[in-house]
Amino acid sequence: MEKIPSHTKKRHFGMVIDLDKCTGCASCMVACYSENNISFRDEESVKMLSTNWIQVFKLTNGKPFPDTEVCYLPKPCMQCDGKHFGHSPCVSVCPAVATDFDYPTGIVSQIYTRCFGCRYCMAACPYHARKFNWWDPVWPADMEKYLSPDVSPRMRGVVEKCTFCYHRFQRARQQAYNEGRPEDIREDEYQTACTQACPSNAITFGDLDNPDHAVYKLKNSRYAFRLLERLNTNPSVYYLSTREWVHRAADNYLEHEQPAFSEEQQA
Amino acid sequence: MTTPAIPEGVKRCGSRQFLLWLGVAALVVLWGVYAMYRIWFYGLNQTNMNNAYGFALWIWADLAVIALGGGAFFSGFLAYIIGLKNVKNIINFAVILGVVCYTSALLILGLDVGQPLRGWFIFWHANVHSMLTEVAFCLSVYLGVLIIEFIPVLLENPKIQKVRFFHHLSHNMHEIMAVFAATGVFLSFFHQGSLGGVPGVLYGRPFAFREGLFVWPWTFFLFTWSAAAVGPLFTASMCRLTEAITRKKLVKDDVYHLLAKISGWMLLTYIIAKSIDTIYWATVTAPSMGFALMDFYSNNPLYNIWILVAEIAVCGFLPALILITRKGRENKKLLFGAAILAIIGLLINRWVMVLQVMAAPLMPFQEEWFMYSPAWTEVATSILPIAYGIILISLAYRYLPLFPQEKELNPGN
Amino acid sequence: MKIDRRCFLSLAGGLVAGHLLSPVPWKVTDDLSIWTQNWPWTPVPETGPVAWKETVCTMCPGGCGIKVRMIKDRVIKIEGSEDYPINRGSLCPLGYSSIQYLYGPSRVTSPMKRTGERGSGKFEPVSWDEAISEVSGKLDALRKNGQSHTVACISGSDKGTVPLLFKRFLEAYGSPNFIRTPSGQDAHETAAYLAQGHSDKNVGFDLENATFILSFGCGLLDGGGAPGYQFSTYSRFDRRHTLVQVEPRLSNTAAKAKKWLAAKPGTEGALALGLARVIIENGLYNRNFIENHSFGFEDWTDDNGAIHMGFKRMVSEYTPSRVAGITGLEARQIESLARDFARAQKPVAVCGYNECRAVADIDKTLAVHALNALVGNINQSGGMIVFPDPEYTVSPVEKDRIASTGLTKPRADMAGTDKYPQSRYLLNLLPDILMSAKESDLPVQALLVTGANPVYTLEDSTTAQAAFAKIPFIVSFSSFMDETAQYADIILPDHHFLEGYRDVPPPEGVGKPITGLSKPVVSPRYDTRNTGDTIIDIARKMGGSISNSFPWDGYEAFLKEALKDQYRDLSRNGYVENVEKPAALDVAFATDSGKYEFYPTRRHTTGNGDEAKLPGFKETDVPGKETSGGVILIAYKSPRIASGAVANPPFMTKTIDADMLKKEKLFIQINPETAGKLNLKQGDEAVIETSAGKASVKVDLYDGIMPGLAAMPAGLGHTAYSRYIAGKGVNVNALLQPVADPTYGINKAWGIRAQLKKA
Amino acid sequence: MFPFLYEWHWDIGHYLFMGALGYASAVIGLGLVYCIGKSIIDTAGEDENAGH
Repeated sequence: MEKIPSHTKKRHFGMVIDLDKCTGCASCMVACYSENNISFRDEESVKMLSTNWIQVFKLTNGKPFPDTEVCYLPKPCMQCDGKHFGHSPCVSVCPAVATDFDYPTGIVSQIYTRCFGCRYCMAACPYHARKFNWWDPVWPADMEKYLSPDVSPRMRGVVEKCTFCYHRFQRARQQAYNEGRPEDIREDEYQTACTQACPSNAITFGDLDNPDHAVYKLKNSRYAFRLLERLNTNPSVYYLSTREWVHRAADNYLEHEQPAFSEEQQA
Repeated sequence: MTTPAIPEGVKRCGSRQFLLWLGVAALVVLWGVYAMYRIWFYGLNQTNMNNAYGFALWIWADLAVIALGGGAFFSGFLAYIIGLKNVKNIINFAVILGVVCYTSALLILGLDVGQPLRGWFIFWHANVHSMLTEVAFCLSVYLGVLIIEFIPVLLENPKIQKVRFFHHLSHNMHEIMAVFAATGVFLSFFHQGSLGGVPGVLYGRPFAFREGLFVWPWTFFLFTWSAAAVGPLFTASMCRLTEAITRKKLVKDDVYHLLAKISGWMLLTYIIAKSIDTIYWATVTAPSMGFALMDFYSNNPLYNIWILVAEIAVCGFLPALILITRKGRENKKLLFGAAILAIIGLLINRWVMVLQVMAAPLMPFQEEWFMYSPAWTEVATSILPIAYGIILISLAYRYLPLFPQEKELNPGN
Repeated sequence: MKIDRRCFLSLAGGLVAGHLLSPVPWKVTDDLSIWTQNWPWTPVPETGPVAWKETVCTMCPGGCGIKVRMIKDRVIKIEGSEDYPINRGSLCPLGYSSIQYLYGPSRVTSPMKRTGERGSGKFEPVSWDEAISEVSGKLDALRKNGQSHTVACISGSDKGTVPLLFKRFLEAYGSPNFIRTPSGQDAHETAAYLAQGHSDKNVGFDLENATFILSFGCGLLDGGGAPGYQFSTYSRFDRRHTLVQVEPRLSNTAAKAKKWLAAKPGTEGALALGLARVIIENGLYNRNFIENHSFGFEDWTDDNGAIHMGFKRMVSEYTPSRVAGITGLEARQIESLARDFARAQKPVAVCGYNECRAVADIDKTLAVHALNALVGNINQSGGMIVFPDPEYTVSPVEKDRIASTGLTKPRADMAGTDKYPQSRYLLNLLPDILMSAKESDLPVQALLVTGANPVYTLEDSTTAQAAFAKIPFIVSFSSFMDETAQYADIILPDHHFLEGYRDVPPPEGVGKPITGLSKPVVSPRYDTRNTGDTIIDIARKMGGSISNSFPWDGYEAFLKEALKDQYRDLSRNGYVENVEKPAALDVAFATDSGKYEFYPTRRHTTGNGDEAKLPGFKETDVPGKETSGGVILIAYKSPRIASGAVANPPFMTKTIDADMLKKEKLFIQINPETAGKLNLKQGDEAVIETSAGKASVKVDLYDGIMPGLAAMPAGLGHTAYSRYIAGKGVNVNALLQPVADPTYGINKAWGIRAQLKKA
Repeated sequence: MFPFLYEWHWDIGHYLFMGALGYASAVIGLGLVYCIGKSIIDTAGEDENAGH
């Protein structure tokens, strides 16, 4: 848990996902596999053994036919700020500083060559965002050819997770530096692969603290909420939905409690 | 001139019988070693763990053996710091049990991590904020202390005693054993606590999370306290088991009674604290995160509220009350019945604080509990320490004067 | 010196201490750390200069523009191209994972000759010369025997220059049997012919400019049709846009629709007529269009003086309450939907495309076209657009006597015969025809398969497999070892689309005729050849008039000649829009009346009278025996499963939810109510049996499916390709059975009766 | 673990943790050295005595 270096511009990258738009097509998942060299096996149907940095869930309102409603919910790593800024659930528990909260970007990093696979971070993460390499990754035939040099393939026995495509941030920062504007990374210069891939533009990505970025306004929408907000994990991923049952399905409530958002209030 | 390997004045079984006994245990060890081979060479896919169960049987086994091995530190504390002379009659046995438990814990940790060859990163790149770092450091240094405590006992072997240097070494170590023991107690207090901190700090896991004091969640103190309470009972029970197997009285009853009395009060205070903690957690901590108590005990095939009742009432208050009454602890059946209950209570506590934490679903749209049953590899490697313990204790019992009172209690030899 | 024990011990101790003090332990630890961080079997991707190349994806007919991220000669990533007018940046999961077909174990790496049983996958590599000689020799022998008409070609598309080459080859060779695989186009082409008089035109929907999309079961967001076009349209939706989905199952499209109307399957046509009635009754139709550009709206008198019923009178019987009874919807819902639709700024009603089965309900399709005509949106922005096939300028085919004779023979699939005079392709009939024919006069003696995987995709695939097994000689042009390739005698592998040139004809259903150009971004990785080149080579080898009809040096030369002026724009921009604007209404219709015919006068019918010609609602029979405790099985499309000619790549299979596939078992969706009746619980093992086949499945209870139905996703249950693709779930086509429309021959069955029992 | 490593910070957490750990290790280490040292001296003394 590094202290904030005073000379670096502080950003706080985050995501706003419009659940009213998400069609559940899984383009984000596939684009992420391709972007981040995520391995695959012939058997991927046991989801708790499958490596996905972003996973799209299907939620139903539980009503019988034909009043049933479905909502798709993509779940990347929430890049939690934690109880106090930087005290993410996973970062504080890693015994070997293999995962860290990057103060200049608000992104939770993961160093694969540092991780020795104790999986404490997985126990700490309420979102199951962290995945363990139970197997040696194998790319059959000549599939190693399509691996990207921007993201190192992981080895067996380490934990991996979504990094908000941090390598794209590095690329954008390098570009900005080369063009003589070291601190000025434009909104469109750094976008995650899933954001770009979403064919229905449900994902918006940017600096949550920058009023010029789209996410700044969206996260303050009355339809905005975060997943399991009551755990005080302080996620950097926001969701939008106009449906009350979706808000309710995103957090735990005691019987007498109500989510902050209600359709009646809106109407 | 030959020196007998077996200590003077005690009787041990014949070599053939002894080897047969060791052989049976060795078979179990071999099974475990084969599982170890599978795990180290093929990876953790050989287990039934998954991304929902980063922590599973092994972490439970770790927590359990360390808590039970806590008998060593607490007996040491009583014998060397408080100065209860009577406890010294069982301290050698407590130490060797501790060595077994702690080496087993390290072995299991070595299996559990995905990259054992990088295990030393936990020291080299330590994150001092992580409970696991604290565990790793204190645990390994404390294992050193345990070995130091064990060395003098080892040196008591008649053959080794013949070497003058070792004779002196054993004497000198005995002399300053209190210093080592004190350091051990200090280290133990922290790593037992940190093991409690491991689940307690998980604020993303409402079932495990506890508020606390400074950086330490209440589970920190509860784990230390419960290990101190139950550890000596485990030592006593194992000692009794050794007596039963060897068909010999090895320790006088007043040693058992003393340990039982102390443990009884420790257990009672612990279980009261645990109850207060549970009530506070169930009424304040968990509801603030949107969970009612019964959310953690319903809609699943295994974890129901009776587990909590069993842990606190049946395996907490009941044995505590038996042990604090003279009549209770002086009745052998009640004494060891209570000890076994207390041990079960401790095992349940460590189980739920690891596995139920993983099992409880957090996202309302994922109603299903994550259930898990260990693979044979996990079971084999978790049983391995028991067989290994049997071998080590058998060897120690045969060749070392573990029980100072043995000669006195078995004058016939 | 005597070495006693003490000396030995000191020596040993000294050695240990010495080592510990030396750098050895540190060095070993350091090396260990480096080694565990870089295990030699963990790949380290090579870095290098990055380049982006634009091309067009052909994994499905959707025709999306893509940009390919290259590092040296390696393809690293595929993304949607923002500037491409069809997908405008959107791309489906199949497009993203198409690199897994460029690389990977599914490729056919050289020409192959079968050595084992059909379907066993046993092949031996042969040279191109050898393979082509074998094919041309076989074809030559058939031709010399006067059996040229027994050669057939199955193609995934009949548009574009590669299908053009196959058609040309068959024409020069002397066979009428160019067969397109069944698709949504079949019904639309027929409807466009009947109502508008066009025999060679495409029907598309200008979804991107519509404000109200009424979809009769189109899987617009389920990955069918032109997914990139549909997703990009949806991504630009705002508050002013409305999508209404009519479907018995809460699909991804239905989940995103403003309104989901769960009409009983097979009754969509009745709903369309009910909506038409409300629109007409309330005077909400477009008067200009009806009065000036339509025929048969009102009752009319023919030349003989006979009075015929008009569309208006016909639909007057479809009152909301009656339609409610047919569809299971509420009358109120029907009325309000009709009003909302007719009053919308740019409404469009769509059907037929993007369904996972090519169900050709001609009446339903005509009724939906009529809805569009009523609101006057034909050839209007945001409406139903009819545009011609792309034109190719190539010299006429040189036909010898054998060719001329062969071409006059009836088609093997009976399309265009007296029985089905108005149909163009009827592949769905071919398996039964082959099965009932004697070996000696099998109507197909040799089969060429390109861009299609009929052994897998044809309904009742078990029969299809048996039928194909009878064909003496099969040639596959597939890039991948698919099920049909496994049935082939010779495989002449095509390039992956990232390795060769190919024009991409306008995707079906898209409201603008965009032709794209797929260009090589990498050099071919294996010993493969562009199918265009291969077919030219075969023709050349055959000599004579056939060879003369193929005077080009290769496919690229042919492509340039065929596309003429367009080629320059194509290679520069990557795409070209074939016509600027849809035809004006005055000249848009080629019917006898010159108008849009609500009463399709040309319609070939078996029955007599106005009822048979007008698109009234007729209940379609569901095949199979009706039994108590039975269900009706339907197939559904999932955006995470490629169900077309190309199988699901591993990346997409990885995205499939645990309630759809568990290990090798596929989940069948049923309503909890149905489950109660059948005594089934979530996750139960069950067996589903239809007249076509039987499969073991698991049960998934889903509130979003109509009680009485059971749904299975299309696209799983492959047996070929590689172990990353094969052996997952069940091929729903093996359980379905097509039912031929009596006048058009196309499949009209939307489901099949099935028995679902606990295993 | 050591100040020259990347993740080291001069903060109270490190002072306390590493301080306590160093203290415990030092006690154990010095204790061991004392025992071994004294035992060597004792043994040597014995040999001398025996020599007389």
